[in-house]
Amino acid sequence: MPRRINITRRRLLAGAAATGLAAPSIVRAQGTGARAPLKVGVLLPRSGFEASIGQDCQRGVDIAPAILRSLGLPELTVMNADTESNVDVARQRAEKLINDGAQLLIGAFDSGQTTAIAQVAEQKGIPLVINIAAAPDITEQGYKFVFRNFPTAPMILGDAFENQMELFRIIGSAPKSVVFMHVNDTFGTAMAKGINAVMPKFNVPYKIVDEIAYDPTARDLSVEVAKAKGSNADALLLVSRLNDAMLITRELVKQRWTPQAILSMGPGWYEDQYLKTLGKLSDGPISFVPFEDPNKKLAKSLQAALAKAYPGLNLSTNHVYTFEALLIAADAYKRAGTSDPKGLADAIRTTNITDNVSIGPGIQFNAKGQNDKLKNGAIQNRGGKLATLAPKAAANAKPEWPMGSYANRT
Amino acid sequence: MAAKTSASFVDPFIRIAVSLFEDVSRQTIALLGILLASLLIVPWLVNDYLLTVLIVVLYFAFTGQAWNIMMGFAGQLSLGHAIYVGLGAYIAAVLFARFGIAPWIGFLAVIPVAAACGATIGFLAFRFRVAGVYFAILTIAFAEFARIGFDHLDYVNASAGLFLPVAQYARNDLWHLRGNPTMFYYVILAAAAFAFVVCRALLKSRIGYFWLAIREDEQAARAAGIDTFRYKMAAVMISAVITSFAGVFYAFFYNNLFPEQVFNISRSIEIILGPIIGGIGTLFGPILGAFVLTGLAELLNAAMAAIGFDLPGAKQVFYGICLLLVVVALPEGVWPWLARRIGVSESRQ
Amino acid sequence: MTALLSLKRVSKRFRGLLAVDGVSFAVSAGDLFAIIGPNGAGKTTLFNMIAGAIVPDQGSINFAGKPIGGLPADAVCRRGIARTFQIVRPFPALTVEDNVIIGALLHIRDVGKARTRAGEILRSLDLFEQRNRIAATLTLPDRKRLEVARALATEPRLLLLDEVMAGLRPTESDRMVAILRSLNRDNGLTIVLIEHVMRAVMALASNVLVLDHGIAIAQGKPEAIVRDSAVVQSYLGAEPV
Amino acid sequence: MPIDVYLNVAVAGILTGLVYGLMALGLSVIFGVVRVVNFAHGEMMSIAMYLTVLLFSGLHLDPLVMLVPIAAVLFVFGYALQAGLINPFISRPEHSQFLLLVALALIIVNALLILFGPDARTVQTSYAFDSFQWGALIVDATKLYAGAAAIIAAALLFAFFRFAPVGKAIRACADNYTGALVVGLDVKRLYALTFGIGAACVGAAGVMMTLIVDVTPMIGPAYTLLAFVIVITGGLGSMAGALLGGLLIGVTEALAGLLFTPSAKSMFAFAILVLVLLFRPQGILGKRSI
Repeated sequence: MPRRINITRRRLLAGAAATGLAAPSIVRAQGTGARAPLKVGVLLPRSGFEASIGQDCQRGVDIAPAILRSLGLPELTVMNADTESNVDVARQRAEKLINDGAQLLIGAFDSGQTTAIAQVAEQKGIPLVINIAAAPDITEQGYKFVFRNFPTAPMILGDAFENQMELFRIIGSAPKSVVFMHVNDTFGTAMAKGINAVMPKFNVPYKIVDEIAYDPTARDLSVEVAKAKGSNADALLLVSRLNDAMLITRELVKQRWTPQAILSMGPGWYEDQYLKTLGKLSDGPISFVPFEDPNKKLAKSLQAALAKAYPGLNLSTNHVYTFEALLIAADAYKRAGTSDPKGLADAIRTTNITDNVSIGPGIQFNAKGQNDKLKNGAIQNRGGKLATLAPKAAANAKPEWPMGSYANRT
Repeated sequence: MAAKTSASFVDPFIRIAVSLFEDVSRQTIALLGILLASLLIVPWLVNDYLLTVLIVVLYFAFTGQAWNIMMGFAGQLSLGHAIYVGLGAYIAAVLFARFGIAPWIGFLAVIPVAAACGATIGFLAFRFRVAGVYFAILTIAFAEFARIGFDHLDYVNASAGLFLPVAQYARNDLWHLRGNPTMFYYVILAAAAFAFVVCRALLKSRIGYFWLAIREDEQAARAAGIDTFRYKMAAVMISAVITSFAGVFYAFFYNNLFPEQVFNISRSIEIILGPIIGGIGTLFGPILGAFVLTGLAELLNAAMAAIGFDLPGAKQVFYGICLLLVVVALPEGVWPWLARRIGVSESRQ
Repeated sequence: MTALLSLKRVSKRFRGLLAVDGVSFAVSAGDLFAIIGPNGAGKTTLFNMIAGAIVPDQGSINFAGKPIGGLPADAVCRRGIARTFQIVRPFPALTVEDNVIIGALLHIRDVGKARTRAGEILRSLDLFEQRNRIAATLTLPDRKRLEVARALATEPRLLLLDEVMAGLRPTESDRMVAILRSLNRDNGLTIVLIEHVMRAVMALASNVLVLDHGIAIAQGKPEAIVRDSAVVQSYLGAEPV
Repeated sequence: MPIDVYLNVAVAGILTGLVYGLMALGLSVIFGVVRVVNFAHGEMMSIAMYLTVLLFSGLHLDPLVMLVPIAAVLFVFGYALQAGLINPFISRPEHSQFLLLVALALIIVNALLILFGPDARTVQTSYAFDSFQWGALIVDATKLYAGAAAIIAAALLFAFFRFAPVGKAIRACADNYTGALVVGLDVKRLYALTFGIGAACVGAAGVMMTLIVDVTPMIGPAYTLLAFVIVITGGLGSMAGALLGGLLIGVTEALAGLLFTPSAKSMFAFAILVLVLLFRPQGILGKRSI
C-alpha cells in the first residue's frame, strides 16, 4: 500500500526501476538448470467487464499443478497477472511478466488483449499459448511464437452445423426455420460474419428467417425476444454470453414461448451459473461448443480436481482450455528439456498430446500455430448436469427433443 | 538582397522560437532541459517493461495536453475525446491494412476528418448554446454514436475487430510505424514534446489570450470584442486534430482495434484524469498528471505483487482512494502545488 | 452634426414587463452623456441593447451612421463601443496585465505590442504597479478601474460605463471622475454612463437622460434637469442630491 | 410483424422506463438542489442491488418489502457522503466534482467485485417468471410491480417537496441559494438531506431493478450514463422531467429495437438526447437556468 500519495517523479521512477531491474538476474540464475520449474505468466481479465470469465479461467489454472504433477510433467511456477479487461494494461502486464522472468505466457480470453500480448511475446521471442480467443485473425498474422489451442469462429461454426446434422439424423426430424440471435460483440460478430460462408457447405434443413443482433451490455432483452417470437420460427439459433442467456431464458418464460429447440453456438447456455440460477428452467438448450470429452481419462481427473477445489461447480470451457494451455506448456518443457524460449517454441510446434481433455484427436499445431484438429461437442442441459450428445465418440446421452415447455416446469 | 530575403523568411520563426522561452524563469528552463534530457536517454537506462510504461505515460501526457486546449485554455469540458482517438486510429489503420498507406500519410487523411468531427460537435453545441454539463454530455453522446456506429460498420470489421498485419521487429520502419518499443517511445516522446511546444505557443499567442478570456467569463469576453464562437470552434478543432494523432499511434502500437475498446467512455475519462490531477490549464500539469497516474498504477501493482496480495479489483480500489485524496487535498492539481514548493513560477493560467 | 449614437423608439419587454418603452435619444461625438433614473427604470437594459447583449424588440439603434441593433456583443465592440458591467466582471484568474492585454489584442495582433499598449493604459489608470496581481485579489475600486482599462484597450469611440462609481468612497469616486474627464477632454472619447451618484453626474455630464419605468421622462443639460419638476418628483424627490 | 408485438413491446418499454425514471429522479433531485453532478449514480444503485440480493438470499425477504429499509440505508449513505466528502466540492468547478465522483465510482465498482465476486447475482422471487395475459397483451409481472412501485415512490417524493416543510425548504434552497442563507436555512444540512433523498431514490430504484435484471459489479457505469441521458432529456432538476425522460427513453429503445437492429437501439436514445439538447437545451420540462 502506498504510504503517501505525493510521489515525486524521480522517486517513482527509482521505485519502479528497482522492482523492474532486479528480476532478470533471477531468471539467469534459474534458467540454467533444466529441472528448475518453468516460469509461466498467466494473463487473464480478472477485473473489469470480463472479470467473471477471467476469474473462471483462473480456476483452471489453480487446479492444474497437482494434475500435471500426477502426469509426471515438470513443475511450473505460475505468475498471475490481471489484464483488467483492458488492452493497454494487458500489454504492460505482459512486458512486466517477461521482465520478471516469465519464460512462457498464457492468456488472455479476449481477442484484443490477446493480440496486444501476442506482439510482446513475438517481439521478445517468448512463446504465448492462447487459452481462449476465437478471432481468426490472430493466427493469420505470421507469428512464430504464438500458439492457439482453441477453435476459431469458422471452426466453431463448421462443427456446430456438423453436429446439428448428426443430431437431426438421430432424432429423425429437424426445425424448418430458425431465428438467429447474436450478441454484437467481438465473438458474436465474428460468428455472424462466418455463418453465411459456412452454412451453405452443410445441407442444413432450416432457413434463417430473421437475424437479431443485440447489444452486449443490454439490460433488457424483452424486445429482442418479442421480435424473435413474432418471427414464428420453429427454433432459436444463438450466439450469446452468460448474462444475456439468462435474460433471454427469462423472457422466453414470461412471454410464454417455448421454441422447438434452443441451439446455442457460444457460451452462456451450458455454463454453471446458468444451470444454478435458472434451475428447472435451464433444462433443454443444446450448446454446440468447444468442450471436454467426458469419456477421456484426463477429463475425469480434471473434473475430480475441480470438484475437490470448488465443490458444486461444473467443468466449463474456461477451465478446460486454460488447463490445456498449461498442459501444453508443461509438455513442451518436458520435451524441450530447456527453458530457452526458442527451444520451448520449437517443442510446442511439435506438440502431439492425445491424452487431453477437450473433444477431438488431441493437441497439435499447424504451421500457423493453430490447433486445427479441435472438435466441438453438442451438449444438452439435463437436470442441472450436462449431457454430451455429439460427436459420436464423445457422446454419453441421447437428445431430448423437442425441449419441454417452460409452462409445465414450475 | 538574397541574404536579406532569407533572413526575413527565417526571422518570424526565430522570433517565435525566442518568444516561446521569453518570460520563462531560469528554473523552468532548467527543469525542462533536465526532463527532456532524461527522457531522451531513458531507452538506454531502463528495460522494455519500464519503457512500455513510459510510452503509456507519454501517450497520456500527449492526449492530456490536447484535451487541455479545450478545457484548460478555452473552458469547454469535453468528456468524449475518445471519439477523436478512435477516428484517428481507425482511419489510419484501415488505410494501412487495406491500401498499404503509411500512417504519416494516413494522418493527413485523419486531420480533416477529426477537424470536421470537432467542428460538427462544436457548431451544434455553440450555436445552440449547449454549455457546461450539457456540453459534456453532448460530447459523450457523440462518442457513443461513434462506438455504436463502428460496432456496425462492416468495412472496418464492425465489433469483430480490426487487426493490423504483424509488426516486423527485425528492423524499425519509422515510416510505417513498425518496430520495437524504443522506436514507439521516441515517436510518442516527439509527439508529446511537440504538443507541449504547440500548447505553449498557442497559450502565449493572441488566440491563447482569447481562450483564457472565454474560459474566465464568456460574456465579458464578448464585451471585449472576442468572437467567442469562432475561437471556441478553433479550440475544439485544434484539440480534435492533435488528439487524433494519439489514435494513429494507438492503432499501430497495439495492432488491433475494437470499437468497444477505443470509443469507450472509460477511454475519454483516462484522457482527462491526467490534466485534472496534474493541474488544469497549466502546461506541465498534463505531463505530471500522466506520470503520477500511470506511475501510481504500476506502483500499486508492484507493491501488491511484493506482498503477494493477488486480489482482483484491490488495485483499482487503492487507485480510486489515491485519486480521491489528491483531488481533496490539491484542488488545483499537483503541478501548481509542486511548482510553489520548488519555486518554479508558472502563472496561474 | 450627425449623432455618434442614436436610438429611435427602442423597446424591450421581459415576460409581462415593459422594461424599456420607446426610448429615443442621441449622443454626439465628444459628448459625456449620463443616464439616470431610479432602480428598475430600465437603464441597464438600455445599455445591454446598445452593447448587443440583448436584442431590442422594437426600434433602431445607430452607431456612426450604421444600424447596430441586434448585432452580437462582440461585433458591437469591434464597431467601437466598449462597456463595463454593473457588477464587475474582470477575468478573475488572470493577472491585471493579461486582462488588459486581452482587450488590446482586439486591434493589435502582436502580443508584445498589445502588452506595451496595456502598460500605457494601466499607467494612465494608476494600475501599473498592480499589473502582475491576479484580478480576483484586487479591491473593488481597483477592479472597477481594471474594467475601464480593459474596455479602453479595445480602442473604443464610445465607452458605456454602468455605475462605475457605485460602491466607491468619495475620494475614489473623485479619482474616477478625474480619469473620465481626462479621457473625454484630452482623448475626445465619447462616454455614456449610467450613474446613481448625482454628484459625479453633475460634475461630469454635458447631457442627461432621465428614465423612469422604462420611459424617458426628461433630457437636457444637467442644470436644467435638476430643475425639472417631473424629475424631481419621480426621482430626485426620493433621493435628494 | 403482427401488431400485438408492437403493443407488447411498447408496454414493456413504458414499464422499464418508469423504473429508469425513478433511478434518474435521484440524479435530478441532487443536481436540481446541490448542483453537483453525481457521476457515481449507477454505482450507488448497484450497492442497493447487492443489498437486496444479500437480504433476499440471507433472510428470504421479498424485494418489495425491502424497498423502504434499503432506501433508508442509501439515504444515510448519501447524507454521509454529502456531509463528509462532497460538501467542500460544491463551489469547485465541474471537472473537480467529476473527478471526485469518478474516483468514488471506481472504488464502489471494485469494492463490490472484491466483496461479491464477478458473477451475476440474482433475486429469484416466487413471481419472478409470472406474466399476465389479456388477449394478445402479455405483461411481465415483475416489471408491472416495479413500474407501480416507481410511480408510488415518485408520488411520495412529489408530495414531500410540495407539502413537507423540509421539502419546501429544500426547494427554496434550490431556487435561491443566497436567499435561503439570508432567511436562516441551514443550507449545508439541507444539501446533505437532498443528497440523501436522491440516494434513497436510487436505492428504491435499485431494489426494483433487481427484479428485472441480474446484478454484477460492473453494472454501475452503464446506468450512470443512462441516468444522465434520461435526466438531460427530461430536464435536469425537474422531477416530472426525469420520469418523462425515463418513459421516453424506455419506449424509444423498445420500439427502435423492434423496428431497427436491437444492437443499435441505444443510439436512438442518444439521438433523442442530442435533439433535445439542440432544440431545448434545458430539457423537455426543465427550467432555463443561467
